Amino acid sequence: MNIPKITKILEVKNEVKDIKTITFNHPEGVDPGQFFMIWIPGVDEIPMSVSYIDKDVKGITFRKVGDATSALYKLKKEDRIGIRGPYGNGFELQGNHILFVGGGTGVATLAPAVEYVVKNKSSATVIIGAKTKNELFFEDRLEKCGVTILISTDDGSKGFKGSATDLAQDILKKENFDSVLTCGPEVMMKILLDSTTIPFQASLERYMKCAIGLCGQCCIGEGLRVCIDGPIFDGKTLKNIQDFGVYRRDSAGRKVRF
Amino acid sequence: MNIPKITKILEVKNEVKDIKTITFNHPEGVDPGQFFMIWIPGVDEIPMSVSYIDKDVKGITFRKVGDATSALYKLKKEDRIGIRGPYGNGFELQGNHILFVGGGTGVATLAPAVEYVVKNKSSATVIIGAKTKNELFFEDRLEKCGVTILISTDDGSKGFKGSATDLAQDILKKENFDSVLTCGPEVMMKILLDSTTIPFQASLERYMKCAIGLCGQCCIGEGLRVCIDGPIFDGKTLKNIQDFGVYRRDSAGRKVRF
Amino acid sequence: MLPLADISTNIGSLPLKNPTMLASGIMDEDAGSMKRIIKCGAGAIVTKSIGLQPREGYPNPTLIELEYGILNAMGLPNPGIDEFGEEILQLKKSKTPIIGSIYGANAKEFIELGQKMEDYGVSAIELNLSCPHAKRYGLEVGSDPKLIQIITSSVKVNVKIPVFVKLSPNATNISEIAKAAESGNADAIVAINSVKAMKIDLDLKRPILSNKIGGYSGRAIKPIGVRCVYEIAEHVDIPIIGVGGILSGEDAIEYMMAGASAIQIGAGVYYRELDIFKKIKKEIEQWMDKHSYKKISDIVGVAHL
Amino acid sequence: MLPLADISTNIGSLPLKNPTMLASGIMDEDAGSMKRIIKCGAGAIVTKSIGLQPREGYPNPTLIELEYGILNAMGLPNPGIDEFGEEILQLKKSKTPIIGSIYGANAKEFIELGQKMEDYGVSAIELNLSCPHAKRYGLEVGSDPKLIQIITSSVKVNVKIPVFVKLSPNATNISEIAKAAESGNADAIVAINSVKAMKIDLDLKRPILSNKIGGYSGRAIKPIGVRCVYEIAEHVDIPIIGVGGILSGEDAIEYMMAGASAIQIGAGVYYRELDIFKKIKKEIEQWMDKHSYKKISDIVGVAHL
Ligand SMILES: Cc1cc2nc3c(=O)[nH]c(=O)nc-3n(C[C@H](O)[C@H](O)[C@H](O)COP(=O)(O)OP(=O)(O)OC[C@H]3O[C@@H](n4cnc5c(N)ncnc54)[C@H](O)[C@@H]3O)c2cc1C
Ligand SMILES: Cc1cc2nc3c(=O)[nH]c(=O)nc-3n(C[C@H](O)[C@H](O)[C@H](O)COP(=O)(O)OP(=O)(O)OC[C@H]3O[C@@H](n4cnc5c(N)ncnc54)[C@H](O)[C@@H]3O)c2cc1C
Ligand SMILES: Cc1cc2nc3c(=O)[nH]c(=O)nc-3n(C[C@H](O)[C@H](O)[C@H](O)COP(=O)(O)O)c2cc1C
Ligand SMILES: Cc1cc2nc3c(=O)[nH]c(=O)nc-3n(C[C@H](O)[C@H](O)[C@H](O)COP(=O)(O)O)c2cc1C
Ligand code: FES
Ligand code: FES
Repeated sequence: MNIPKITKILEVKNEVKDIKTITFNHPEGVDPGQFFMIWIPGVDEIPMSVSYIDKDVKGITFRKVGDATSALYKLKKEDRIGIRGPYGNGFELQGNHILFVGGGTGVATLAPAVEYVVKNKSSATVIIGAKTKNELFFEDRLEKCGVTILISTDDGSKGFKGSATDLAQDILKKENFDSVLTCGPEVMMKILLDSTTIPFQASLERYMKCAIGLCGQCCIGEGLRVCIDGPIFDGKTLKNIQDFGVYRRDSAGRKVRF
Repeated sequence: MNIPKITKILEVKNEVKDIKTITFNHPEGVDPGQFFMIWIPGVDEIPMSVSYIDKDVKGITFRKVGDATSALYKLKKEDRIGIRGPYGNGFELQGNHILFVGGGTGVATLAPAVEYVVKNKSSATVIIGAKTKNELFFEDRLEKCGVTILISTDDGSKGFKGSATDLAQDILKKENFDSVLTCGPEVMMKILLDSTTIPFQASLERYMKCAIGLCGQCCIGEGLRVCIDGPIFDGKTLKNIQDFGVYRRDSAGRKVRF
Repeated sequence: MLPLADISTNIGSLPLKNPTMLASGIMDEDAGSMKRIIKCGAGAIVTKSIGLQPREGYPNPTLIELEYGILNAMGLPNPGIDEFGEEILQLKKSKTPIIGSIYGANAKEFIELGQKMEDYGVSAIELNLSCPHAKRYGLEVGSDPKLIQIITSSVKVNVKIPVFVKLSPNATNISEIAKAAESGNADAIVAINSVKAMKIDLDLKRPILSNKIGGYSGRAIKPIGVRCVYEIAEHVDIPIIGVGGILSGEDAIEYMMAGASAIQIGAGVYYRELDIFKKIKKEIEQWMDKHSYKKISDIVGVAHL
Repeated sequence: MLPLADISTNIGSLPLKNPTMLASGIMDEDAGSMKRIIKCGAGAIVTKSIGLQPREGYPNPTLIELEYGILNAMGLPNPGIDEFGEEILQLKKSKTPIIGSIYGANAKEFIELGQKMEDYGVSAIELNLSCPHAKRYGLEVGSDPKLIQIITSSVKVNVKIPVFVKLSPNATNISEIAKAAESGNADAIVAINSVKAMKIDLDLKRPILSNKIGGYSGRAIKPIGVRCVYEIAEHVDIPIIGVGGILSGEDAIEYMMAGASAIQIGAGVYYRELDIFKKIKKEIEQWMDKHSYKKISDIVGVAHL
């Protein structure tokens, strides 16, 4: 039933400044790319991608950006939150050699997919993009998987200087990948989509309320519900969606340009 | 679900004046002694014991006594009625030699039990009591079973002259039975109970509304619900029930003396 | 392991050994039935609603099961207050409180009924101002705050025992009506009676109940009842008794958190048998032990933030 | 085998190819979503309820699933009538009627909203006088018959397209309110909006919805909706559109027998996917063929004896 289940926070981990990971008991199966609705009682209920997938334990990794994430940021081990889900479709993980492009907290969404790909004997290259060195996280975790990691920072404080898309375009020219999977700022993902012809999947963020396909809050294009039909969409679908990379809708349903 | 299921009357059979049998499709199992709630649309819904038990077909046999039974009496093949049930506990059919004592339409309730007993290789004696010869029914049907049939009529127009209880008391003195099963006027059943010590079961009639144990309309003694805990009660239970043979309750819950 | 929790409760001045009560209209028209329910563990019994005159109720069908509840229009069958005395008198020795439910068309009728119930020895009176399907009675009386206040205060000044007022969810503003009852000096509010509803048979193209419209009870109405109790609790200070779709200990706890000091069980008797009272008591105890609650009053109303 | 039954219907002067409509509030806040529902077979679309100003709605949680239905308190989020024009204009070529749902605090607001909707090109207007949880709007306006009449007639004289009035079951006497709408010249009544209800989380001891109280929809409320439509049909002569817990063709038929000329589907979209419209259409056709009904009007209201 789609009603929050109250659970205690198992662990809180600081990743970098303003970014934390929270884990909780959740024995049901979850696919990489799916998300939960996290209820912070008295504050809000917000969507969060699964960032850790263990047998009985799942985790989310988030950046403090406003009311709800700040409240979540303050919570400690043993504090109670409500969880419903997992929701959404998750990534389709096929192909022998996959390029992941993560911008900002998008890396959190990609990480379980990277781990899955490696476990299934495919190889992966992961581009992690951030504004600056201090905002990079999950580098160690992904290194442990044995994938190739490429870093880009806007200010060049680490790795490639420039955007993750620039770096991706470079590498796509040099190497043959079976597909590109991306999560990050929508404008970045849109540029990436426009610059490649190989199979493409992007994870989208839209304002969510019901997360079960009823309220229509998260719809894009011709009634595609990001909460159910997404949050992962393939390149073909995205090319037909005018909204992609152009505008999202706020809580009132008004268009907001990126 | 306890909601009337609409069904078409398969056959209507005249038994004797004012008494008819109606059959209908009803593939679910029913035990002898159980009853249905029969909805005559626009008129009433009334309890009726099962009088015929076949694989897919069940039947009821009733006397025209008032509004609802008169309306039912007028219905023809293909007319629609609502059925819910079966309800109640049914008879416990154990022992090798059983005495059945039926008064009036009570014979209808007993008939399937007699047939069951014979089919299970026990033997039975059936006393059919009626006011007069013309009111006797089911004689042929039970004769075909191969049981001993004894008739009593109040006016002596056929068989023993007197009440079925008098006849039963006679035969109980002469023969050893494992148990007595009875259905008929409550005063008659009460006399029978008081005059025997062998295992005893009687089928009771009380005003019924819900038939699922909620409304309390049919209660006797200390909250025994005739619709669920009955309609069949054993001698031991009945001896502790002050109501038995003394009063019933009308639709308003008022006591009505027999 | 013995339960640690104390599940006794009070409805104002009326103490109950446990918070489970039998709701009006379920196996409570005769002394024998009520005795059986007492043995099944109920903390109190509310009688069938009784009027001045005997009433046969509506023709059958009067009750059917729906997917998620029970639909009934019994039509307030009852033997009338005079004949009902005999039943109550048989329960005189009961240690379990008997609460006499009454219905009437006006204050005068309610006063006479209340006084007779008091004479018979009941522990409290419940005014049924909320039957969803009886013409002239119940809801037709109970949706007017002014009338509610007058009836309540009239009964109050004429009897010494506590007076509870049972309300209907079929009202635009149930808390306004509860406030009217409180200002009429009611000792407690009982909420909710069943919800007006209908089932049509498609084959016969007609409503199944002979009265067409009935009252909906059972599981489906719990969220409506919890909301009513919550709303009422925000507006009155007298105790509330929660009713509607309570089938488990957790259902009971939910009503208590919304503001109920005790709860009543109707349709639950069908879904979980007569010993639902024992079952729910045990479930409440277990829940309280698990969550370290010591007494019922620690739960009542905690969901009001 | 091709269906024999003709399932086209009329809501007064508005013809529908089939009686299934999308209820207000479900995937109808933007043109793209409405286009998708049209492709799924809906006979008409009712938009999200739109007000004069943009509204963000309440914080989450705004919607949860209960055992037998959905509980929501979205808080009427909407982009405001001016920005919403762009969505409606994109649907101009649609052959499926679009019905603009509007909410306001008084007649003046409703008039302005109605006129703008008409300018955008909608086929009819639905006055949401029944939102169970929005302060100052909805139910608080819609439980006063006088106000309903004034608002309805004010909108009527200012627009040419049909005006429907959507009513709440959270009213003591829904047929009185329907009569008020009729006397205000409403072209049809829509019943019902969701039922006021609440769910409390026992672990956290608090109502789950941020607004505490929400509107209950889905299976559990069908018997309440059918009753409302039946009662209204006994008191008004204008067409009725049935809503509440419709998940199957038989549910739709039950509402029609109670008096509905068309039906709306809300929570059903969750339970039976977006193509519930196609599914229910087919189920209605099959039922009609099996029971030898030729057209919808042969079913409407037959359960009134
Ligand atoms: C499918 C999905 C997965 C996500 N996964 C992650 C993740 O793994 N890590 C992470 O840090 N963030 C993730 N987000 C974004 C996260 O939900 C927002 O950062 C969060 O809701 C902000 O809430 P706030 O109250 O702190 O901020 P606010 O100040 O309220 O808003 C900040 C931004 O968050 C958006 N937002 C607020 N509420 C919601 C909502 N209910 N649904 C969607 N967006 C909202 C606002 O539109 C605004 O753009 C995800 C979003 C979606 C849709
Ligand atoms: C378990 C049970 C099994 C029965 N089996 C049979 C049977 O096999 N054959 C048969 O002919 N009769 C049987 N009856 C009796 C039958 O139900 C009544 O004769 C019938 O209800 C009379 O209805 P009426 O409207 O025709 O008569 P009315 O004029 O209404 O009443 C005549 C008598 O029937 C009683 N009665 C009316 N309605 C009900 C009701 N809802 N429940 C119980 N009694 C009612 C009245 O109290 C009165 O004593 C049975 C009754 C019960 C309780
Ligand atoms: C068969 C039946 C009869 C009822 N009779 C009465 C009654 O006489 N007086 C009354 O106040 N409530 C009556 N009710 C309403 C219940 O007391 C209770 O308020 C309602 O059923 C909701 O509770 P539940 O969901 O636990 O059944 C009756 C309910 C049922 C099911
Ligand atoms: C998520 C959601 C949002 C709703 N928003 C509105 C609304 O804006 N305006 C309105 O008139 N009704 C609204 N409703 C009520 C529905 O239109 C409908 O009347 C109610 O849900 C009952 O129908 P159902 O059981 O088919 O869902 C909403 C219902 C839901 C579930
Ligand atoms: S969030 Fe409600 S439809 Fe996606
Ligand atoms: S008929 Fe209702 S309890 Fe037996």
